[in-house]
Amino acid sequence: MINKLLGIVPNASEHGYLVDHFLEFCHWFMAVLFVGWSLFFLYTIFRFHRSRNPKANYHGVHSKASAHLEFSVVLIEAVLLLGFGLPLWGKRVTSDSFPDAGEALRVHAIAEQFAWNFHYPGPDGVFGRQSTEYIKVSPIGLDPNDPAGKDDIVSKNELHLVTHKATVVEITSKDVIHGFQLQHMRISQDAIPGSRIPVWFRPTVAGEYELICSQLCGAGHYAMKALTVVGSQTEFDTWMKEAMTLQHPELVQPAAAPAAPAAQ
Amino acid sequence: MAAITSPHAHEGDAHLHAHDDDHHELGFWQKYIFSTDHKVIGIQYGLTGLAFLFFGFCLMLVMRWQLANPGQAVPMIGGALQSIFGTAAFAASETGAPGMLTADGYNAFGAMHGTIMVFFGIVPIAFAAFGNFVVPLQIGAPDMTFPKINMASYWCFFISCIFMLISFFVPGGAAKSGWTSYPPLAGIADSAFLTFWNGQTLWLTGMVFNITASLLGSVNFIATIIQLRAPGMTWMRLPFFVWAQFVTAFLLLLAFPPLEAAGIFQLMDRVAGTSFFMPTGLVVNGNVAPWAGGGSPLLWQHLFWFLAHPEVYVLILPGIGMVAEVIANNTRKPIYGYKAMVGAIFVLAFLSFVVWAHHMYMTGMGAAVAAFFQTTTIMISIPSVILLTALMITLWGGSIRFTVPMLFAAAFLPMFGIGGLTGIPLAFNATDLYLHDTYYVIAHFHYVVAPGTIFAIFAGIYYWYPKATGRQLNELLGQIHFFASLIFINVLFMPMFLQGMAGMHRRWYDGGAQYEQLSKAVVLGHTGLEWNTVISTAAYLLCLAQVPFIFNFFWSMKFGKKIGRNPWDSTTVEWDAPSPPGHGNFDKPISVHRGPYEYSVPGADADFTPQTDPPANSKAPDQDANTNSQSVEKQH
Amino acid sequence: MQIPYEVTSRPDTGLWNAKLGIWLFLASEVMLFGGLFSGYLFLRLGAEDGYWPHGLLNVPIGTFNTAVLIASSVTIVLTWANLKMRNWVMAQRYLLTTILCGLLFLFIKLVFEYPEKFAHFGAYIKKESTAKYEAYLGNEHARSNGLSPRYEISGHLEAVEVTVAGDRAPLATFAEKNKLKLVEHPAGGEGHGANLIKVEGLDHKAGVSPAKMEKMARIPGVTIEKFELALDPGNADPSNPANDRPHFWHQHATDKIATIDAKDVSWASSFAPKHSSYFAIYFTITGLHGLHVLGGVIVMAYFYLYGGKLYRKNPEHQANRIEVVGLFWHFVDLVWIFVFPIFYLL
Amino acid sequence: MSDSHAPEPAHSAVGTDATAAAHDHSHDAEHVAKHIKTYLIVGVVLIVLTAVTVGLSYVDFGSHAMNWVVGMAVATFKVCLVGAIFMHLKGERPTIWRFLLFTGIFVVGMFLLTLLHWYDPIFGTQQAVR
Ligand code: HEA
Ligand code: HEA
Ligand code: CUA
Ligand SMILES: [Cu+2]
Repeated sequence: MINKLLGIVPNASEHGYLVDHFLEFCHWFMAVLFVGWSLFFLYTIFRFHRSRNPKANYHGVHSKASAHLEFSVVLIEAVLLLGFGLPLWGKRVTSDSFPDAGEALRVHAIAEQFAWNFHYPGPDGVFGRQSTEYIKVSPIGLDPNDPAGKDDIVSKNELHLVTHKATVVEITSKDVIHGFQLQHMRISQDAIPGSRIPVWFRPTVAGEYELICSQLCGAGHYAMKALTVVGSQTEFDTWMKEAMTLQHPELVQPAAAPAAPAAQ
Repeated sequence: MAAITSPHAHEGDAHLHAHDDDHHELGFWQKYIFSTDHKVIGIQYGLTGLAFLFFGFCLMLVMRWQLANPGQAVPMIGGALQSIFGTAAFAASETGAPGMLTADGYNAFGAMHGTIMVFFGIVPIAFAAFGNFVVPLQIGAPDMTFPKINMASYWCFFISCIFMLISFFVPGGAAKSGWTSYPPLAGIADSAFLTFWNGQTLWLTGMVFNITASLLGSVNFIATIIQLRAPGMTWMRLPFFVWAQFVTAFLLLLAFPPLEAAGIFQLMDRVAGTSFFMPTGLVVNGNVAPWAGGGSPLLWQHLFWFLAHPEVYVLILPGIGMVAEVIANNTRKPIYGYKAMVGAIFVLAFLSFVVWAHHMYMTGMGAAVAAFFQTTTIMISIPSVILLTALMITLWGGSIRFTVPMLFAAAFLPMFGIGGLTGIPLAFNATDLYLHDTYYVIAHFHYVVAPGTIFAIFAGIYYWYPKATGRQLNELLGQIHFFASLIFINVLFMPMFLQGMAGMHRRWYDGGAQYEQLSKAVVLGHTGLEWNTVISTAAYLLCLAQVPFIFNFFWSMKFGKKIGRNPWDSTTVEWDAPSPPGHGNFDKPISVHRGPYEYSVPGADADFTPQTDPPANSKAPDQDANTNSQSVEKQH
Repeated sequence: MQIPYEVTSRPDTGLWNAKLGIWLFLASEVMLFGGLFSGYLFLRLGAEDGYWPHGLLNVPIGTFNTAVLIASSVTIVLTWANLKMRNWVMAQRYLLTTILCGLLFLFIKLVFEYPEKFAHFGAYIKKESTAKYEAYLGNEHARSNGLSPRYEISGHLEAVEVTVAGDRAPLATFAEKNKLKLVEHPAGGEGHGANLIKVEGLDHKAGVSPAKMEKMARIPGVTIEKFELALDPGNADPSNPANDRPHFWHQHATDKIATIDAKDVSWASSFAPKHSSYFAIYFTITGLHGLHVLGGVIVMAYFYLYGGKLYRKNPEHQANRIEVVGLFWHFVDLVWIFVFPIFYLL
Repeated sequence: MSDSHAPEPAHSAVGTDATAAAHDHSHDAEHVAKHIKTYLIVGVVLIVLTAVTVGLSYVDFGSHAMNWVVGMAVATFKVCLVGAIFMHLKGERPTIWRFLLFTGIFVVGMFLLTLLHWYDPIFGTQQAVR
């Protein structure tokens, strides 16, 4: 409720509602504290204004109320931490939380100044080898001699996903640190050059979303976004096929061959 | 000066030290510029800091124009800005008007706003200026322990200021990788320009000087507080402000050096071509980058945040200290839970060294490490709650007089409350992944530093100005300044929470015009984008609200109401010195007989009993000083 | 005005000001070097197997320098003791010895250690090309003996072979200016036709200094194709078990020449800071340590030259000053005690 | 010890630094003279330990990590000697010990936490291409 009031963007992933609930909880907790404290504060500065209370009380408050209050703050924070904070993150990053290799759609996201490259393994399901040697040949340095890479798809600033299908995105960067943030999916992970870090989620709502670069990466940072298209498996397959025709016409069934020149 | 007997007369060595410089007037240079007097140095720090605070604000005003009106030239002063900062920062807009902030210019201004506000504005004022001016007076010392090092500290700081300022005018402009200077971005930034003569390298060099200045200062502060307390000034009789400064000095002393190390690493990366922060296989602009590789960009982040988290408490603790002084004085009663508060700041300081990675939640942190940092981060909010609660309960039963310092100090409480509370959703990994690097974070920390620390600083300025100048600031102008600032600063920062929730990210040159989702989300009748205009307008008005203050500040130096030693009927020792205090501070020996906040002592004649009043004249208990000091020696 | 407790101790804390001050300063120095050492650990543990070199520094010289610093630590504490006993002449002698030890330390570093590194050359072989250079890397041997793989070939850069696109004149001028010899490649060079030029030093001993090589590579049109190195013993005879562990005595480059294709190299340079994380952190830490030594020497020299006046007035004050600079000096020694094993030995 | 009272009478009587020093001095000098031998012995021990460190680094302790541990153990011992004897930490005032203790904790914390982060990444994180 508070979240809505504050204008949170709608959630479109399976785990996202957990994050939202948690955030909601935090906001209620903060609101209660703040309102309580403010009422006390306003009453006090009114009641003990010099004109109403000319002589201060040297001994001040003796009640234990503040200790109780502090204790309950500690308690609620402990609940937030142990009940939500720790388990939620555990469910995002540990080995048993990740979807099985066979089940998931796997994508590599390779950031650069100022664009996102997405790398799909293609029909064989194996990612081709990458090396900086081939960086002039392919934007992600795909090794042209590696058979596994012959059918790989590379798309720029366009990420296609399937509803209700677990997705693992492995995120890295070619140059500086970028941030992979899909706010509707409640997903965020820095793209750090030198390491390849996986995140996983399961989109639930079909639609088009904006992928935000969440780390300052230079002059073009503000405009470094990518389109995320979430659709059904068939829609995804159609797109995949189109991409295949464009990028690897030689691999596409002869039947489709006449279409290829038109597409180019 | 001959008449002024040091409180430590038994220590003075007539043969060695009774130098003639006490008898004849020092020259202008030694008195005002290269002075070793802590009060002069404090004022130097203060004026430099205020100037930078204002400068940092002006940078932000230009940026706010761009955020609200992307792509439009800054009106009126656009041409001037262009000729001052060059066309790299200010290009012509589409309509041809000169002075449109460029993306690089925006990033440079943003990075410098952060750097200047934190390291050249707040720390010099809240820590160095007030610490220098007030602490020795409050503990009854004649000066700092190392006056020459104190002077060196200021001049080191001054050099760092020069570096930062000239960096605006070198090819490519000032540093533009955020105040956090994350490599590899910072490592490759400006590398097309001369090795030394570029924004990022000058930033690093400036920071190394700034850090050195802070280290010299903090050694001095700690030594002064330990060694130069007047007779009878036991640990538990220290005003809370002194405690806050003591702890702050330790934070600076121990947290800054790792950043210095990191700064040296980054300088090596830029100047000697090393790859401390450069991983293997970097590709920049389609070319393999000229580094051997093998480094790690995360190393910088660890070393940076190892400083920068304690640094945020450096920003707030002196503020809380000043607020405590002002509140005690204006409620006319002792601070509630003094000992708990002292304990709380020690816990806060200790914990602040082990929470830094909460700024790095999105760097790929596993469950165990994340659990550790989430837990410590939540734990650190508890001492803050204790501090704020104690200050609020102090109000209860008081006889509150709303002088201008008190207005600012009172407003500090809820403002810091908002800032602190919104730190909580950031403290959890799972919620931070939604909020990270959005304007929610921007609003969070501005609430603690702007209406938080800046208000505390204003409270401090209005409170101690009479001691420094012998004159009081004008009340009416002060009230105008307060109410206008309070209103506009809230209109300025409150909508940022909404923007953040709606997905508006920080460091966006066009204020999010690129993003559909931001213009889709309507909050309280405005889209995320439209709030930009509201915020920017509030920022200009906030600037306007400072005019009465700036006028008051200079006008009152000459024409303010003259006051005596103790205009606020205060208990602490600094009010026993003349206003302004002379060289050597006190004109009579100081000895302390009671705690810092003996206001409205039952049975006393006045509603305040100064710490220096001998016990015979009052029925105030000369508390069990011996046991007191012993227990502190042990616990601290 | 007089600051209290400059010379005598404050009764309740038992400290005089400068002593407290220097210890606070040292605490911050601990954090500074702590930051540097944590950088070292981070880089070292993060380094891939085979990318952290061993035995590249000169151990006997390092050991000697360690002993020099330890000796100076003894002499500075004796300076202080003699001042306490009011024995000015002896104190001055010890102080002078300390200063000389400090200078000797710096001299050795700057004359025998650093320059040697800038003259040496090493090339990291790309992982996929290591098999080609097995004769120099000996990874078979390493694997069967459970040792880390080797990717670097190092030695004395004798010559480089370059190709020039277009005008050769700039290269010729460069060679003349830098005392280099251009030799047309005898065999014409496979795949490069007659275009391959060999650049040599005027004599065998000089070779091509790595710095000159880098400058040459920046001449427009010039591409480095091959490096010819006189190999270090470890690369000359990599499967000899005697070369499995670093040697105590410094080993000179052998006469065995290896030719390495530039396209197989991922990174090549002199042993300058930019060469690898190892040299980066080595030069940074030892450089900063050296600056501390220099700072200590300057302060001690000041006390040596101008301390007499203060001593006559208040000997205790002078003893305190020496104690303070002594504490700093011991700290510098203490840092070196860690630096020495982690860079030279382990 | 208490600092709550104005200067203790005994001290005030001493008067000046110079005389105070003189007073301390005779007592101090004897004290110091006794230590000179210790300093020399420690110096020799340190040099011997340096040789030992060098020697040990050529001994195979089974793994490189073990050599590390041994080397660091000797170095730490040397550092303790320097600290305790040369820097008079043995018997130093508690004030100094206290903040050195915290400094130590923070340094160790910085080492450990930084490394922990390095060794506890999100499941499946790899180093990218070399
Ligand atoms: C003075 C500065 C200051 C202070 C005190 C704090 C205090 C806190 N901060 Fe904040 N923080 C910053 C300055 C500060 N911060 C800055 C500058 C950044 C961004 C840096 C950057 O990325 O550029 C940041 C960022 C930041 C992040 C990273 C967010 C991100 O990048 O994604 C996190 C995450 O945990 C965080 C948490 C906290 C917490 C838990 C506290 C806690 O200590 C707060 C505890 C306080 C309370 C819980 C309030 C208690 C009091 C009351 C409730 C009384 C109420 C009174 C009335 C109503 C009258 N902060
Ligand atoms: C202490 C720190 C501090 C302070 C006080 C402020 C104060 C303000 N800040 Fe900022 N800010 C930062 C630290 C601070 N900031 C940091 C660290 C960042 C991140 C940078 C980055 O991304 O790297 C940031 C970023 C930041 C942004 C985000 C930019 C972006 O991400 O694109 C914005 C946007 O509105 C902003 C606005 C403001 C405003 C309007 C104020 C106002 O509150 C200013 C109010 C100022 C005054 C009221 C000045 C009063 C002074 C005087 C009156 C002087 C008088 C002089 C004499 C008497 C001589 N700040
Ligand atoms: Cu990429 Cu910001
Ligand atoms: Cu923080």
